Amino acid sequence: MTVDAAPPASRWRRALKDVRHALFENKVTLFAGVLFLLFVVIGIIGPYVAPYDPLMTDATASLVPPSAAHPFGTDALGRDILSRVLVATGLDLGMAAGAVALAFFVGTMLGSLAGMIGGYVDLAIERLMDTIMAFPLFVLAMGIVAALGNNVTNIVLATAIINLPFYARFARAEVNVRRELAFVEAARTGGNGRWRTLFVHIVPNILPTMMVQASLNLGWAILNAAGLSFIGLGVRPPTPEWGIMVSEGASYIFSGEWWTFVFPGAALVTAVFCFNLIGDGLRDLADPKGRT
Amino acid sequence: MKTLLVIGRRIVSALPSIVGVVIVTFLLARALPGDPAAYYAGSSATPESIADIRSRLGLDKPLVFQFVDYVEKIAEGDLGTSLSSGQPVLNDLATRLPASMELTTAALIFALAIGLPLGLLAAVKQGSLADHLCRIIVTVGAAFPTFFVALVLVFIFYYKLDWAPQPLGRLDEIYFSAPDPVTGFYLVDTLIAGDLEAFRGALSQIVLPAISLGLFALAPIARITRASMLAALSSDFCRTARAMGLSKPRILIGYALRNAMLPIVNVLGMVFSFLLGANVLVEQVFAWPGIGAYAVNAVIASDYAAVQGFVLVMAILYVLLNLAVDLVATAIDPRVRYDG
Amino acid sequence: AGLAPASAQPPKDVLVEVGEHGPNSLDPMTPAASEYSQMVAWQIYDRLVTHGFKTLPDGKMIYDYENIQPELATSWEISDDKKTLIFHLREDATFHDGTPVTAEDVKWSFDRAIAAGGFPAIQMAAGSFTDPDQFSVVDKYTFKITLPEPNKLALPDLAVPVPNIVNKTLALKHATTDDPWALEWTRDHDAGGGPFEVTSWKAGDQIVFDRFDDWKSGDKPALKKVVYRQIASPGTRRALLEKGDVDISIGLPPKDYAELAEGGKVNVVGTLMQNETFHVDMNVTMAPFDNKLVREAVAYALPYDAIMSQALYHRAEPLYGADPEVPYAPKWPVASPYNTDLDKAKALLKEAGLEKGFKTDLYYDMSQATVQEPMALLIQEQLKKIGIEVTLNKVPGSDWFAKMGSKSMPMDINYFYGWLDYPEYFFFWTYDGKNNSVFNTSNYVNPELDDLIAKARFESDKTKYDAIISKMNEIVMTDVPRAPVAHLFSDVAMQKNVKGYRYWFHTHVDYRYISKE
Amino acid sequence: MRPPLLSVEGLTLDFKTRHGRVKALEDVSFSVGKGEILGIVGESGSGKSVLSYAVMGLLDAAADIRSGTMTYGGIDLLGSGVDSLRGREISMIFQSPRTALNPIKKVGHQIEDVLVRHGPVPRREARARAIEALAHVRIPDPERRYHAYPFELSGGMCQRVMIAMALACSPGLLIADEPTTGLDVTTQAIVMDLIRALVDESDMGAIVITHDLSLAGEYCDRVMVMHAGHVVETAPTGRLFSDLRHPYTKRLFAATPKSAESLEDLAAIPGNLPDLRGELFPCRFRDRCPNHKSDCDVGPLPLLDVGAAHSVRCHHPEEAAHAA
Amino acid sequence: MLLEAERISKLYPVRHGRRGSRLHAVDGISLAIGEGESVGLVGESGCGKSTLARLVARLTTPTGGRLAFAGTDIGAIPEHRFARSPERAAIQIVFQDPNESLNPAFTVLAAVMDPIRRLLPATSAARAEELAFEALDDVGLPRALAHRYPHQLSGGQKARVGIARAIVVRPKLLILDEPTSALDVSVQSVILKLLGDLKDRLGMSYLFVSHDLNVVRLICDRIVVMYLGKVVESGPADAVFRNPQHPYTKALIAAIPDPARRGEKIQRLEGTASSPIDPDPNACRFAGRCPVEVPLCTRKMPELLPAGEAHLAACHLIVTPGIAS
Ligand SMILES: Nc1ncnc2c1ncn2[C@@H]1O[C@H](COP(=O)(O)OP(=O)(O)OP(=O)(O)O)[C@@H](O)[C@H]1O
Ligand SMILES: Nc1ncnc2c1ncn2[C@@H]1O[C@H](COP(=O)(O)OP(=O)(O)OP(=O)(O)O)[C@@H](O)[C@H]1O
Ligand SMILES: [Mg+2]
Ligand SMILES: [Mg+2]
Repeated sequence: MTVDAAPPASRWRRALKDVRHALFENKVTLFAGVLFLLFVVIGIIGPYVAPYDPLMTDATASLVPPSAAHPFGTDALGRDILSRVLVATGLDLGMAAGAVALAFFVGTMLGSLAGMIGGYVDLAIERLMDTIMAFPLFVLAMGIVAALGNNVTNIVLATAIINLPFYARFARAEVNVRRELAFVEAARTGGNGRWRTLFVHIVPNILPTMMVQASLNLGWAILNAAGLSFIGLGVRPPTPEWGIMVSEGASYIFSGEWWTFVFPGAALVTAVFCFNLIGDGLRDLADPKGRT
Repeated sequence: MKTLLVIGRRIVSALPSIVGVVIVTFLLARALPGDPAAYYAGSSATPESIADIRSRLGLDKPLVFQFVDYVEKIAEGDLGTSLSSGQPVLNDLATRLPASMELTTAALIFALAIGLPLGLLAAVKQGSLADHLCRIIVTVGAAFPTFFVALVLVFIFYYKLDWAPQPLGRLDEIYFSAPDPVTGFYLVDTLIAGDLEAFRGALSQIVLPAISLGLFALAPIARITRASMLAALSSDFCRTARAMGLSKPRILIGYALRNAMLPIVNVLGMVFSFLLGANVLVEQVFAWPGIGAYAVNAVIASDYAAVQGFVLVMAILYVLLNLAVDLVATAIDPRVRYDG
Repeated sequence: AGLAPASAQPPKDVLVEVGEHGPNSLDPMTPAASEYSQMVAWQIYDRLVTHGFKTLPDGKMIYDYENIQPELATSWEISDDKKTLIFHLREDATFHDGTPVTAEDVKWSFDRAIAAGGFPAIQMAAGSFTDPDQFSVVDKYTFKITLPEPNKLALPDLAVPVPNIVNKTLALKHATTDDPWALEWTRDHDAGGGPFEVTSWKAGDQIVFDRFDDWKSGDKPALKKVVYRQIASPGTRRALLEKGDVDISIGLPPKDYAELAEGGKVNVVGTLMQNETFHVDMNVTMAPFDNKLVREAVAYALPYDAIMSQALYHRAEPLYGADPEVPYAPKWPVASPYNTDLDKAKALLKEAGLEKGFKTDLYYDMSQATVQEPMALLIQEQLKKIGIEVTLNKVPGSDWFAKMGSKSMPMDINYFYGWLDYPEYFFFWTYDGKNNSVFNTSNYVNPELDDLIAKARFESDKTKYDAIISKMNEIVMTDVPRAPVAHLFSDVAMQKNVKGYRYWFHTHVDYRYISKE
Repeated sequence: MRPPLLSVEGLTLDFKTRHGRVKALEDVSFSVGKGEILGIVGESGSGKSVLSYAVMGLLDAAADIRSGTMTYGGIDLLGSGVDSLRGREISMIFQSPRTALNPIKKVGHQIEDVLVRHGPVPRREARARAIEALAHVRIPDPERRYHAYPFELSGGMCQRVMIAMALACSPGLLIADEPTTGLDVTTQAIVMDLIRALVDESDMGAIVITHDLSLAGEYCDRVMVMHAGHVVETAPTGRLFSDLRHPYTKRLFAATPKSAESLEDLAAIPGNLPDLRGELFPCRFRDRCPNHKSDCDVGPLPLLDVGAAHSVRCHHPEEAAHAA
Repeated sequence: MLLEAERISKLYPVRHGRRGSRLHAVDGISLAIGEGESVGLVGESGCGKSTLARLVARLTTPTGGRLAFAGTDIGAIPEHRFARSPERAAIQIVFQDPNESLNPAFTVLAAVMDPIRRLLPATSAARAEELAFEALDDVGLPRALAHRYPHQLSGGQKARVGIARAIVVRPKLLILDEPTSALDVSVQSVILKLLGDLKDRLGMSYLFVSHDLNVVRLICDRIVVMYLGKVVESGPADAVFRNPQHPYTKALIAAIPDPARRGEKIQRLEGTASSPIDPDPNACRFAGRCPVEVPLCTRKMPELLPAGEAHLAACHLIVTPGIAS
């Protein structure tokens, strides 16, 4: 029996190596990664670098086309679109991340419980997820926001709820598969109780695949929030938010003030695009041969 | 016989979620802001008249009793009357559902017509131009909000280029008369009626909304086609088929695709129900008289009978859709047939 | 090689109108019937009388509220005590199904309007029609109304789309014991005898009117068919008009009207609405708006000019900045003496002991968001400058009435217009403290004003009347339960070849007079 | 000796991967004659499957054939010729027969597909021929089994269906890549009996790939031992077992439980297969070989002919066994 | 006796098919394993070997029968409590597929230490690590590999980790469910030798499951042959191998490939095992495939009867001990 000369890599080092590999092997993912960082940075420093107060109206400068003073132009109330796009970044990413994180956490919990315990718990959780799925999801989100009131918390909540079944089902299926695996049985003979087996031995193994799902869902969450804004159930004005800006801008589509919806729309699309690319990249990482 | 059993079992297993939907919708509808009694009482209402209407509508009863009333009504096929259209919700839905179904189907056909071959090509020629194109379409297509696409399409193809007709719903009824409803699908009914002009009219109306909606469905379809084709192509049985010298098209279609169909059909089912939800935004832009636009208005107007009715119908549709998916899956895969 | 059908424009005798909202009933008597049911009723039902027209100096044609003209009634007599009205009906008139129109139908229709309750009954009450016994059939073609007291609103109130003449015979065929007035049936079916009949209606989508060729109560309309379509997106409605695909587009955002008017490709007819104000209400029963100083401060702080330009795009006339020295004219609306003056506002707040400012909520109707949201934002920003922190609340349309009725909004943006063009009519609905009307969103109660309103209603002496009205104006302007902002235009955009548009108090397009060149 | 059916000469094959070239096969030569079963044995990763795929022309795009020739009955298999031979003249069966059959197609139809593709068999007759093919591989009640799906059949049955498919067009050469891995010993015996019998009946040639020396020993006429992409020893079966010459073959034999009387007799092969990427010594068994001498590392390895069609690729083969 | 199973069974309810149907995975098997004894369990795929192994390992609860370990009725301990019971440490199991039996998220050391921390909670962290390293030494795995993840190990190394994890708590009974069948011959021989060595050194008892009689023969003192949930033959390894009594055992041995038998025509076992779902309780499970079947076989289930010294077989045709028909 020979021992490989390679030094044993620590888990983190390995993960880092994988990420580095994924980023540099695939230029597209690298690009997406850079973009993602950019978005995060803007999300954090946006309010500080915005050239204008995003809420400040200016009666003398409404609907000014892009110019040196207003690179993205101004909206109907004379507010600087660039500043609004910049400041909106944090909120949009935050809402999406919040919704996905919530769905991820609760969904994974419910799903793994269902998968592990089985029986009536499984049945109940499955039925709950079925019920959510049986709703037209966007309409369910609409209903929740309309019923609870349109504020950030409720939009996050609604988006999380409609995301929930995906995580729960995914986790359940993954746990179901793994529950039968030898290493889980080995953990049991090693004296691990049911919960420890679940949370120490099974869940960490399904997390990577779930993360892929999550990064793909981030984009969907943003789109969802934008859709809500489009039908008037977004966050309250005057809070800058991409979806609202696009839908407000959309009313100028026929009068030619294209900048009102093109720039926020571009930010929105780019962000979603970036998340999708990253999701794809992560998927490659998790499963190098089965890229889809 | 087996099929009947599958249908039966599926319907029975769907009942709990339908019940769940009914309960959740009922509660959600009550939670919507707005007071139907005040709405009915109108602009000249007095507290007394509102209270009177409230008791007439049964809204003063405890929630549980209201729920029982509601369920009884549903059992009689009465979904209540919409506040905003003034019509029985069932009528509204019945007239509007075909429009949504037609649009969704058209969108799905569009998405399939592009997504399926693209996914196939990407899987067969992994790493080729088609593969990259597929990846780009999958990520870009999924990045655009549908309403944004819809608006841009209208702007370009109607407003700027004048290639598309006015976004005025299903058929320009100023020039064409709506066909006699047989299937409720204008594209089909006009053909049945032999009215080619009207068919052309209906077709030209549906193109843009179907594309906006279909773009949304393109990504998941292309994605799953590619993935399941890759899996099928690298499977043992495809290797066998190659070893037996079967022709390329036969392996691709008869072996790989047929096996890949199962996940594709499953995704199609999901995409379809997703599209029915996404309709909501597209119908809004194209004045499509479907149930999506109806639902938006209902939610915003707190038109709770309409909301409840809509969701219930959608839930039933969802169940039927899953049933259809199951049946197709059964037709495709004998294993499903035996395992149930 | 486009996808568009060959012929783009509607034919000459077909009119296509697009708007956001549409009817939820063909009969305004239906409970919860929307405003558009009145639009439909206007076209498909006759009333006993109607109005003549006058041309404004700028050439716009509007209805003349002083000029009552025959419609179904060819003539009428008013007793000297002004308490009895006798109408002689047209003998050749028939309903759409061919049934002749008789006094029986009229009586049944009026009884029905009162029995329907709700809005129709209240509207009838404005003309002092409150009891079926007031209506009697003299003979087949003669109909008599008796009034408990003389009411100058009585005759005009017969010209509004409420006392519509309904086909009794037809409707009764569909009446049930639960529904003796066949309200269920007329909701979905045409039971009228007006110039147009409804040939197809898809609720929420479109309604099609065909000309009723046997219509006798007026000149035969030029249009053979009218299609009214509901299009949710205002952008689409504008585009449709600009492309020439529709003839009339209504309910566009002011910005679009301003631009279309500017562009000159289509005609934009903006008529000042009658008896209307667009305003910000302050709830006088809720702190701190119970303090007149605070209300004044807000009235001095509102960014009027910005609202005019950035929310209304000047599709309105300002209702602010009047000379405080000049007494109020005996008319409505009149401009308020307030003007944007932040220093004054701050001083007033200080005087009220609120120089640190306060927090409050501003409500507006979601269905009016196009105009009201930018306006709300401007107000929010402006009030911040004097320390008032405003939270914006967009209320879904259906909840708006309930919200108004609950009188729980500290501040709201609202507008009101009266069908009958009398200032006291407006005041009755929106300032009267006794009748608890939902439109009195400020929850304003002033017994002195209430008395004046009641007095004006029955005052026939012009001078006295004018004095009362001026006084009323003065009271509401000094008390400022609401700060008037603008007097809105009723805007309609149409193709250049569309002729004959006339403004009506109900603001809907009257297809009788429309023609296309 | 009859002219060989398949002859492979000096086949050298690499896989191009992200991490360098994998030298999967080097200078592989062998032949198979009619009516003969050639067994190929070796540890996992020794290149057995790659070799069979190379013959079938089923290698994936990463494969790079550096040199060598392959002919089947005079036809060059490296050209496009193999495409028309595959399934008709050369057929292949695989391990795990259940997954190797199309799970959603009736087995009868799968056989028909092959028949219709290659034979001049019209669709009408295909059915009868398919049933015939099933009967040929001793499937009881073939009419009924014709309609069965793979999941309705046992592993052994599936393998017989695979064989039926492979033999449907009466090919000249059958390649079986670990045909019995995953099957029970009892089933394995039946399947192997069947292959043996079919070869004997029809004069077809066959290659049976396995990592079980005993199995090769019982059923094959000749055995070729592979190690890390090299053919290390080839001999007629009888001779091989009585006279193991390559140190690897010897160790492989010693590691097989069958040959051990007790645990003490069982001997392990030290070390692992070398990493086929990067530089390799001429002898790839070098690091595991107890007889390794310095001259093993220089020059190409000779293919020693040790008589009676027995060849060994080694500088220092084990001593010939006495008293054979 | 260390372990005693009496008429132990595991019946699985069948989801599809007739209501109340049961799949008889293990059907009333009695089995005893003495201290230091190693028992081999053979039989064809699906006959219930793994199920029996999992029953004995208390990974699944028997549906019938009694299961005693060193005198304790462990069959009666509820599943969730068994994880904490002292018997848990005494019974350990090694699985077939080395890839599946290691948690991909655990390093070698973590995997081996986990049972110590769980089962011997009194152990200090330092001591636990020491024990783990000792176990690695036991299985001949270089300590340098302790911080590797499973995917960085070869199949043989993974198999060793699996064994180390099982023996680290010094079990009295080690269950091995086909521990080598996924391995190459060369690695298999290494592992087999290691297992033989460990057994002697640590004095463990083995229940060694395999479908390869050849392998079992080398390791085990006694062999138990299963067929469709039933034991059909058991006895000393040598006796069973050299002198099989039951026709199934005979067929099994005859099926082992042997170069020496080249060209011989051998009677093979045709057909596949009948369904384990609701088998006829009054028929021999082997009936239908048995080359020497008599009418009695389908009417009466044969009992396990002595067929030699400590040698039992369940076949009607074995009349006198030691004499096969
Ligand atoms: N597509 C490929 N790309 C790169 N390397 C490959 C590829 N296919 C096979 N190999 C390498 O070629 C060598 C031989 O593999 P092969 O599959 O022929 O082994 P084998 O003898 O069949 O083993 P087993 O008994 O496990 O089937 C291995 O080292 C393998 O890693
Ligand atoms: N959890 C389960 N539920 C239902 N049936 C099961 C379950 N586990 C095993 N079985 C069934 O019990 C029977 C015995 O299975 P088991 O895994 O014990 O066989 P085995 O002898 O180990 O086979 P192999 O050699 O293939 O590992 C099989 O028919 C199997 O399908
Ligand atoms: Mg192989
Ligand atoms: Mg097993």
